[in-house]
Amino acid sequence: MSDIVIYTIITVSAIGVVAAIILYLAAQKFKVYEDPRIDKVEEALPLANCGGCGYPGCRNFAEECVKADNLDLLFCPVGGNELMKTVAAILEKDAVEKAPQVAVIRCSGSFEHRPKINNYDGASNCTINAQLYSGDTGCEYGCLGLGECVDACTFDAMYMDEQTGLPVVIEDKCTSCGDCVRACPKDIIELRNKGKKDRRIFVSCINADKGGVAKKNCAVACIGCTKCEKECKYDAIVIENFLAYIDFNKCVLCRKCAPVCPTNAILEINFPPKKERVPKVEDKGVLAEKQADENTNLIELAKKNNDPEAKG
Amino acid sequence: MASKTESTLRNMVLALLIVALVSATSLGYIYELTKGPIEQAKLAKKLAAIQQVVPEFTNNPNADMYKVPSDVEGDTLEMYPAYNNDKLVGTAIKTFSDKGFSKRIYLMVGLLPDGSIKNIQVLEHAETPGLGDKMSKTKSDWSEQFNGKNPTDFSLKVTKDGGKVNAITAATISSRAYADAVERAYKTFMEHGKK
Amino acid sequence: MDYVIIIIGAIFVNNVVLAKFLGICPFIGVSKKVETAIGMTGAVTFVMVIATIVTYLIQKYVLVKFGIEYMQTITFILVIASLVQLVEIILKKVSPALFQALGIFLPLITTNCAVLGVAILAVGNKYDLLKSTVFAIATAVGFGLALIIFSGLREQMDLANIPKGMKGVPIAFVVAGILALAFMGFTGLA
Amino acid sequence: MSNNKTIEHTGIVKKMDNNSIIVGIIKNSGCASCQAKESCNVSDVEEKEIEIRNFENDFSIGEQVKVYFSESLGFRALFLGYVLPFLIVFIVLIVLTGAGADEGLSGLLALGSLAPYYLIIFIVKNKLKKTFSFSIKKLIHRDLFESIEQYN
Amino acid sequence: MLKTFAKGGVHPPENKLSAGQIIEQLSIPKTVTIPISQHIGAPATIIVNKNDQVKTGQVIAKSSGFVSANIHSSVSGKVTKIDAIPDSSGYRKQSIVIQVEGDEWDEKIDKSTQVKRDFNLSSEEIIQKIGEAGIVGLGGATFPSQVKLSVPKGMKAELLIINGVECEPYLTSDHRLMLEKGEEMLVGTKILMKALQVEKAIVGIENNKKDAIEHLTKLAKNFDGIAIQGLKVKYPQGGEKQLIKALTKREVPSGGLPISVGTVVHNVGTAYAVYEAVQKNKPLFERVVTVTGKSVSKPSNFIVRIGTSVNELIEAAGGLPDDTGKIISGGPMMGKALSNADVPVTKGTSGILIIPEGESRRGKIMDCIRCSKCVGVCPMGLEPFLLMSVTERSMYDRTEKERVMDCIECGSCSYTCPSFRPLLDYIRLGKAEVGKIIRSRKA
Amino acid sequence: MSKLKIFTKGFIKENAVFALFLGLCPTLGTTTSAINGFAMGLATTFVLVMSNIVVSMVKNFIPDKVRIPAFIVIIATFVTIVELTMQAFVPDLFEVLGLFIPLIVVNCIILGRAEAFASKNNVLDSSIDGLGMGLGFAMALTILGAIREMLGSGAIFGFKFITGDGMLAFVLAPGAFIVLGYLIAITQLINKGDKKTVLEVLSGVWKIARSFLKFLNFSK
Amino acid sequence: MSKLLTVAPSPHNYGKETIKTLMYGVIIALIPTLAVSIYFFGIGALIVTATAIVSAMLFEYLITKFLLKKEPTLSDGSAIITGMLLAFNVPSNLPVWIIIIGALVAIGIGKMTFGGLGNNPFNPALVGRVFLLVSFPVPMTSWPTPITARMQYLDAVTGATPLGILKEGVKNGEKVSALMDQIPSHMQLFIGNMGGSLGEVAGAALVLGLIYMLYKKVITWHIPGSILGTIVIFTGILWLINPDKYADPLFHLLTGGVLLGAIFMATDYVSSPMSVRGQLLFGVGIGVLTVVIRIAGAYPEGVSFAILIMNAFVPLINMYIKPKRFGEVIKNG
Ligand SMILES: Cc1cc2nc3c(=O)[nH]c(=O)nc-3n(C[C@H](O)[C@H](O)[C@H](O)COP(=O)(O)O)c2cc1C
Ligand SMILES: Cc1cc2nc3c(=O)[nH]c(=O)nc-3n(C[C@H](O)[C@H](O)[C@H](O)COP(=O)(O)O)c2cc1C
Ligand SMILES: Cc1cc2nc3c(=O)[nH]c(=O)nc-3n(C[C@H](O)[C@H](O)[C@H](O)COP(=O)(O)O)c2cc1C
Ligand SMILES: Cc1cc2nc3c(=O)[nH]c(=O)nc-3n(C[C@H](O)[C@H](O)[C@H](O)CO)c2cc1C
Ligand code: SF4
Ligand code: SF4
Ligand code: SF4
Ligand code: SF4
Ligand code: FES
Repeated sequence: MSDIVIYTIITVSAIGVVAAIILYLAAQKFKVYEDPRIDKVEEALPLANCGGCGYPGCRNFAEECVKADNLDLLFCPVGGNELMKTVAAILEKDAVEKAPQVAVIRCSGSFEHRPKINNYDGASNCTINAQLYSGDTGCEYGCLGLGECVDACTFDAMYMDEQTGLPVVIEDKCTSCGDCVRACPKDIIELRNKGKKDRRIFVSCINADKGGVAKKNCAVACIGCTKCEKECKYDAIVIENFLAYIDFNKCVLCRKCAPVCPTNAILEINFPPKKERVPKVEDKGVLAEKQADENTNLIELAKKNNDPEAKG
Repeated sequence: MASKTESTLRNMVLALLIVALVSATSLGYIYELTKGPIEQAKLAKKLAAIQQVVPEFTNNPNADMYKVPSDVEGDTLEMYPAYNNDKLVGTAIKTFSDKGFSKRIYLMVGLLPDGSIKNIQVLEHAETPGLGDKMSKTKSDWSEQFNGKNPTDFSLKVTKDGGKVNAITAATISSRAYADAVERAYKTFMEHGKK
Repeated sequence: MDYVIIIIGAIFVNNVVLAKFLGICPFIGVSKKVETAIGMTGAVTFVMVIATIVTYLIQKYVLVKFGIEYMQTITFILVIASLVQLVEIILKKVSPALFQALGIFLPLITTNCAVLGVAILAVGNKYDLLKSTVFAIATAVGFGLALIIFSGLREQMDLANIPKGMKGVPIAFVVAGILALAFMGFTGLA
Repeated sequence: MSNNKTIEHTGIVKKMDNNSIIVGIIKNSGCASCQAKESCNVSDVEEKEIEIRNFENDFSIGEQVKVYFSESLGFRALFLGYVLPFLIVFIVLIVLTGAGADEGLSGLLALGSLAPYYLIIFIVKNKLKKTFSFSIKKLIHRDLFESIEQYN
Repeated sequence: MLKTFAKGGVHPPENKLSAGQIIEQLSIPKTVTIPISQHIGAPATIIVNKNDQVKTGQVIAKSSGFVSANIHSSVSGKVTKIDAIPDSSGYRKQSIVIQVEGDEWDEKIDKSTQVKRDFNLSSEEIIQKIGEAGIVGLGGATFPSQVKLSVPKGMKAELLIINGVECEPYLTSDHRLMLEKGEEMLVGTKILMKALQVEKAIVGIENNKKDAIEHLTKLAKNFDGIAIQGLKVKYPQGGEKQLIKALTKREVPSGGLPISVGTVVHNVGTAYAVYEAVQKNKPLFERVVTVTGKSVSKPSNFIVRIGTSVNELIEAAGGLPDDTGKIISGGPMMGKALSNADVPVTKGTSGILIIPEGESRRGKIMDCIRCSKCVGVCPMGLEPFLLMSVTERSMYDRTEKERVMDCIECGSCSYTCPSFRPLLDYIRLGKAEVGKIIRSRKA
Repeated sequence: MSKLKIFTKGFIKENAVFALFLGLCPTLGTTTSAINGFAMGLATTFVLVMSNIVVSMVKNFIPDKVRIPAFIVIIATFVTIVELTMQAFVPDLFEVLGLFIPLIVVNCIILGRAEAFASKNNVLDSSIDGLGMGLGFAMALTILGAIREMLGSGAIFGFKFITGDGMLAFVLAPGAFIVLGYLIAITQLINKGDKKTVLEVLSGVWKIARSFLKFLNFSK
Repeated sequence: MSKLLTVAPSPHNYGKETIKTLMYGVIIALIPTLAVSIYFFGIGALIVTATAIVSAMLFEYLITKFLLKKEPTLSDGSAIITGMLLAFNVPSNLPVWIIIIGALVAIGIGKMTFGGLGNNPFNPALVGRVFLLVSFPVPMTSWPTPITARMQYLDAVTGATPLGILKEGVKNGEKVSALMDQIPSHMQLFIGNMGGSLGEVAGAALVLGLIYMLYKKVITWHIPGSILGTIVIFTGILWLINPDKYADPLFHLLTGGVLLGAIFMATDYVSSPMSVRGQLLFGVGIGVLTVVIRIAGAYPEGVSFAILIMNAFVPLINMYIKPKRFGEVIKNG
């Protein structure tokens, strides 16, 4: 063996070992034990970092899942039950089943049904509008149509329908993260159970005015006539402040209430059409899907709406 | 991964020692192996440059190399005499200049015994691509203008400074440095270099 | 005068990041906030100086002495990697409070190209110990300068309407490019 | 020039006793969710624990909180942790080489000058502990969303 | 020598169309709608019932807390309705509707027009009287005046400033009041001085009201301690912080009140209302309102009973012009746009401005070009463009750090922006959100 | 994960340069021409594959806690081998790539990949992964180099297609950053799976070019 | 009521200045300079300016339309300014294709990549200019001689710029006073009778533009004032120290792009600081860097670089130099 080789071996070994000891010490000092399961859980997560679970990011949620004794309080709305089952399997914990939910827009006051009584000319932002006044229609409660919810949705699951001036939720894309619910200054959006076969019934109105006033301002407002309340055998409907609300936990989707509503304020989604009925307000969820399939332009439109540049 | 080695101190030091030993030993041998070729490659490069700038020779100019102190303190020029059957046919001179645009530039200047320029090669430079680097033969034929000139009547200064060297457009500095290096080679050769 | 040239050269003319392309990863990765960038500069300066001194000594008294310069890469990287860790361990031992404060202020830096690059360049430039150290400091300052300017630009751009596709890293590179273009104005200063 | 600048981190209360709270800091910067996190050796991917001694409100374990640290303190820490030792090394080096000492010796001594420095730091450990104190605030709704945004 | 505040400000076209119009008494309407929240603070508590008979000046809703104010009936007649009625914001607010029957005033009120200069009340008595009369700041903020007069412990008022600046374009109600009721106003000022126990008062008036300055300077010779000061015309000089700066060179500290620099600011209208309350026992149930606009056929200044519909004011000024685009309650810089004109005049209504269609729309909103004009005009030294963009991105921490709460909502920034950015719209949003955060932090 | 997937993910989805933003220094520093970039990419690939193989072979014998130093030694060894070999056989290229060869060690990728992949997988997967990542890296460098060479000196792989010089800025530092910026933008669009946007962008560029040419014709 | 009322948050009053009026203000202010440069450089000036403007506008239009898919923003006039200023910053014998590349870089990379008007951190025209300078050093540094080259374009007779003569001369150890003989008198410099980029020579016309813009309140005096002041002071000190080596301050003001840069390029809203104090600092920075590059750098002229470098500092300046806040002084007091 030549000198060079020997020197090489000696120096490298010496430096190597010294370095190794230092690095070892470092590793020992710094490495917080990271449960390998955190990585596994994280891998399973959608990694959207949307915050819908209540944690700042998916990784934090994963950590929490690993730490928690049970998963009762932990739920990733984006991944839904299936994901939680996977996570539970990884961690060998039980997952609580949560009914899948979807965002619904509780206002049907399209341009057609709810005439404008003035022009809004402020910043295109629902909260600013709501702070200033009740909106450009007579309904003090209804959608302002400036799309703050659409902007808030990180999943491109919403767009503004130019025809109606109302936001539309694209059911398939909605992850029920609730961002839109929090964004809307008028509390119009609600997360509701998706329902069996994605069918659901709800009152698409939150107008708490007396019937006459409500009706004057919007043709499809709930006027609190109590007809639906009486019709419902399951006590699923309550009326408060002249406004009906259907409790989705009690509703059995019997569809009795919808036809009796004199203003068509109750929406039925994804049901097969009833032949005898007069055509209703176009079912928005279905409309959304139809259009989403046939006409991608709308999606583009939604995107444009989403784009801060496009809005200026 | 059943048989994973445990992290005891003994294991660790041992493992590292082994890794270090194996790596060092193999490197050592590879070094020995490549040592020859590396040196050869360097030599080949030098010889190629020498060959380019002097007439055909029969000796080994590298072996006959001698150093001559230059006008810059502490720096010497390497002279590679080329003999064709014991007759000096030319000398390749490794010269330099600090007047370049960035860093020192090194040239191999081939002078015939009378001091006229046979050919020049750029050995090392860090001039700007597209500007100063036009002095190297691969980029442009600017340097051809020196070939066959004798500095006695070919003033090694750019035209701007009253000499005869046509500067590279927009790279007067590099041109100046090039000329400066050639002049250094010429002067040193004429004063002390002839052998 | 040598020192002035080294300093101006390393900070402006041959800025590590903008001209030499070293330490790009942290340049892109740790430049989202100005405060972090300032902190990073301090830490990098320290690490670079210590690393340069140590590698200089190793080069001169071990590698050259035994004629094994070819082992430069392997020894330098080991030395630098462990050095950074060592400092952290010591710091944590001697003052946990200080360590915590630094930890929350800065992401931990371990080796990056710039540190190794400076060590190798200092040796390659045949500087003596003091010059190597000055070179390391100037390089670190240059790194810091670029990083701080850049983080400012990025913070401002967070508030601009950057087109969708360009947001984030792509625009950061374009900005770095224009910054490099601007820094070419320093050409020839040293 | 706002002089009340702070550095903030979101964390989770991990341990508590009578006079201090330990908060685990959720990963620095965006690292936690970065796709290259494992390959990255620039920013740390480790959890940091921070001890907090001055607080007013009640906190519970597992609660998300915001930890505040004034920027000027951060810079002071930086100074003590990195800048000052660097200056010491550099000055020793200049003095020694200026005095004509051998390079190897001056290099080693310069590095060695860190030892007494750290010793001093060690001695004033408790004082430092008082200086570098963090404050803590409850995380309120909006902040939560903001910290989410930081990650996106 | 004309004084003004140091930084920022704009000078929009003044358009004081009704400056020469004598204040007219508007005839009493058939019904009035009186909201119970016409001031900053807690709404008053209604103390009448449906079908009750009320007299002009009778209390119909009582102050419900420290920061609140009494509400008086502005007419005599029968309460026909107590209900939530949409106000100018479109939201429903509790209001009392009174059907007018004659005009029978409360007995205590002295209806004579004789100027009564002497008063002999203690500071506390004055403040109590002002409180009972339901007087709120008539300069726009409608802050209950008795609160402002009760100087907090540990602080001391040194100077009373009477705000006769009226820096808003178009509006002339304060101007006319100073000309026509100058003496009463100065007596009111004396009363306020007594209430605050200060020796000095300055009336600040912008130089575009030279006649008022002259008139008051003459009158003030008879009033000890009251000085009249002319000011350079610059919006928003009427903002109290700017006015204090202009008159005293003192800056109210960020987050502080005028009292922290020893001053209290009151509007001339308030001073006049104080005179009437203290000397004539007349509560605040009517006020001067300017009705104006470029296309209005008869720009006027009216004395109007609170609760009168804006429609009636507009009719009295020649009717709603055909090209109306916007109806604004207040001035063009700070006023509120009405969504319809069937809303009542309240204590805070200083003017009704009708803007023609052509001038009522903002330009197309473009990206900020960072021209820094908004920074230059902001009287508070803020950076409106920055406040807007951080608010837009919901970075409320940053919004707070950039001191959004200092904004006085003067609108100079939006006015001046060449990109028509809705700066103040977002700044208001930011203030609201930051306000919430600050409150929740305190909680 | 299928072998093919392991191999291909390094090309776009997890491309070290375009998607992970790692190993940026050599990416920018050595891509003055396509061939340089390619060579650097190959050198890196070699180290990557070899070290992945060795690491996954010995991983069971290395205690966890000294994993990192052991890996560093292994990687540095291969880098030195590359260094020596290049010096011996392609000295010119070695000179051009210069400083960046030793820097392969730090190249975040290698350390990272060694950590992330090799220590967890078997030898075959590791080597496939290394090859994929390395070739992806080489591809990125070659593309970047080719574009810079094309714009900067009007040549591609050394074949000149215009007379005279190109735009020097692209050979120098600014061009490196700018070109890489745009390339990353495109990769990000592709990775988001937003094919339509990618097409839109490309067709947008094409339309711009076409309209511009039309305009030139028109003005003539 | 048949028509609907408009409701908006206050203010309801809007100033008359719009982006358009401001931009056209700048364009008007640039016209005298254009006239002078056409007088001195003739058709070359005309061709270069026209090409730059047309291609800048074209690229802006195409990129907004096809890539950003926004409403076209051509009418705001900012692209015209960018084109004009790009042209003003290059020699009048620059081939058309190089100008087109410059416009593409200025608009494409310098402006639209960042999202268009208002979002770019750097001055687009300068990005284009410096890019060209670095990319095509030869054509970018051959300067047509004024008047003589009037009727020539690509084949124009070229000469050196005063700064070039100075730099080259000083490097060779000549005295400034001797070099001044090769350089036109200060008066000639002020009128614009010298070699240089086509818009930078016309000192008098540039000052006219400045006065117009100040009068129209398009810009304030702070940036140009601080730049020019700094240059005068800095070069003045050097000149007093060694008049053989350094030229007088007036010379520095009148030559090169100082006036063009200080009046039209550093004042670009988008890439300059927001607060008055920040603007002053920005100007001082540009002044110092300009002189440093002129005296010690490789380039004879440094204004473009100085402005670009200071553009990069603008976010930091904005972050740390805030306008004086009302009520700040007596905080907590
Ligand atoms: C980035 C840059 C790189 C340059 N590179 C060189 C170079 O390599 N060689 C050179 O002679 N001049 C170079 N120059 C140009 C010189 O600074 C100087 O302008 C020129 O040499 C003198 O001009 P002239 O040759 O046209 O007389 C460079 C300039 C810049 C800005
Ligand atoms: C931007 C702005 C402009 C104002 N302009 C006036 C004005 O012109 N005249 C006035 O009396 N009050 C004006 N005010 C209200 C004053 O700030 C202050 O509230 C008032 O003078 C206090 O008196 P008061 O309580 O009697 O209303 C303005 C306020 C702001 C924020
Ligand atoms: C919560 C609150 C408390 C106030 N307390 C006092 C006070 O104690 N003394 C006082 O003079 N003014 C007080 N003010 C009144 C303000 O200083 C100011 O006069 C009022 O908001 C109207 O001013 P503006 O019209 O300029 O906005 C208070 C205001 C608020 C909102
Ligand atoms: C006073 C003023 C100066 C300007 N200067 C420049 C300039 O130097 N370069 C440029 O490209 N645009 C300039 N513009 C136009 C415009 O602001 C510029 O293109 C923006 O930077 C594009 O976002 C200027 C505009 C104004 C109002
Ligand atoms: S529609 Fe609403 S709930 Fe559904 S994904 Fe979008 S923001 Fe979340
Ligand atoms: S649902 Fe709410 S947030 Fe969405 S557009 Fe309507 S008002 Fe705005
Ligand atoms: S920020 Fe507020 S105070 Fe400043 S100008 Fe705008 S509205 Fe006025
Ligand atoms: S005035 Fe408008 S365009 Fe100018 S800086 Fe302010 S927000 Fe931006
Ligand atoms: S490659 Fe990551 S810092 Fe250089």
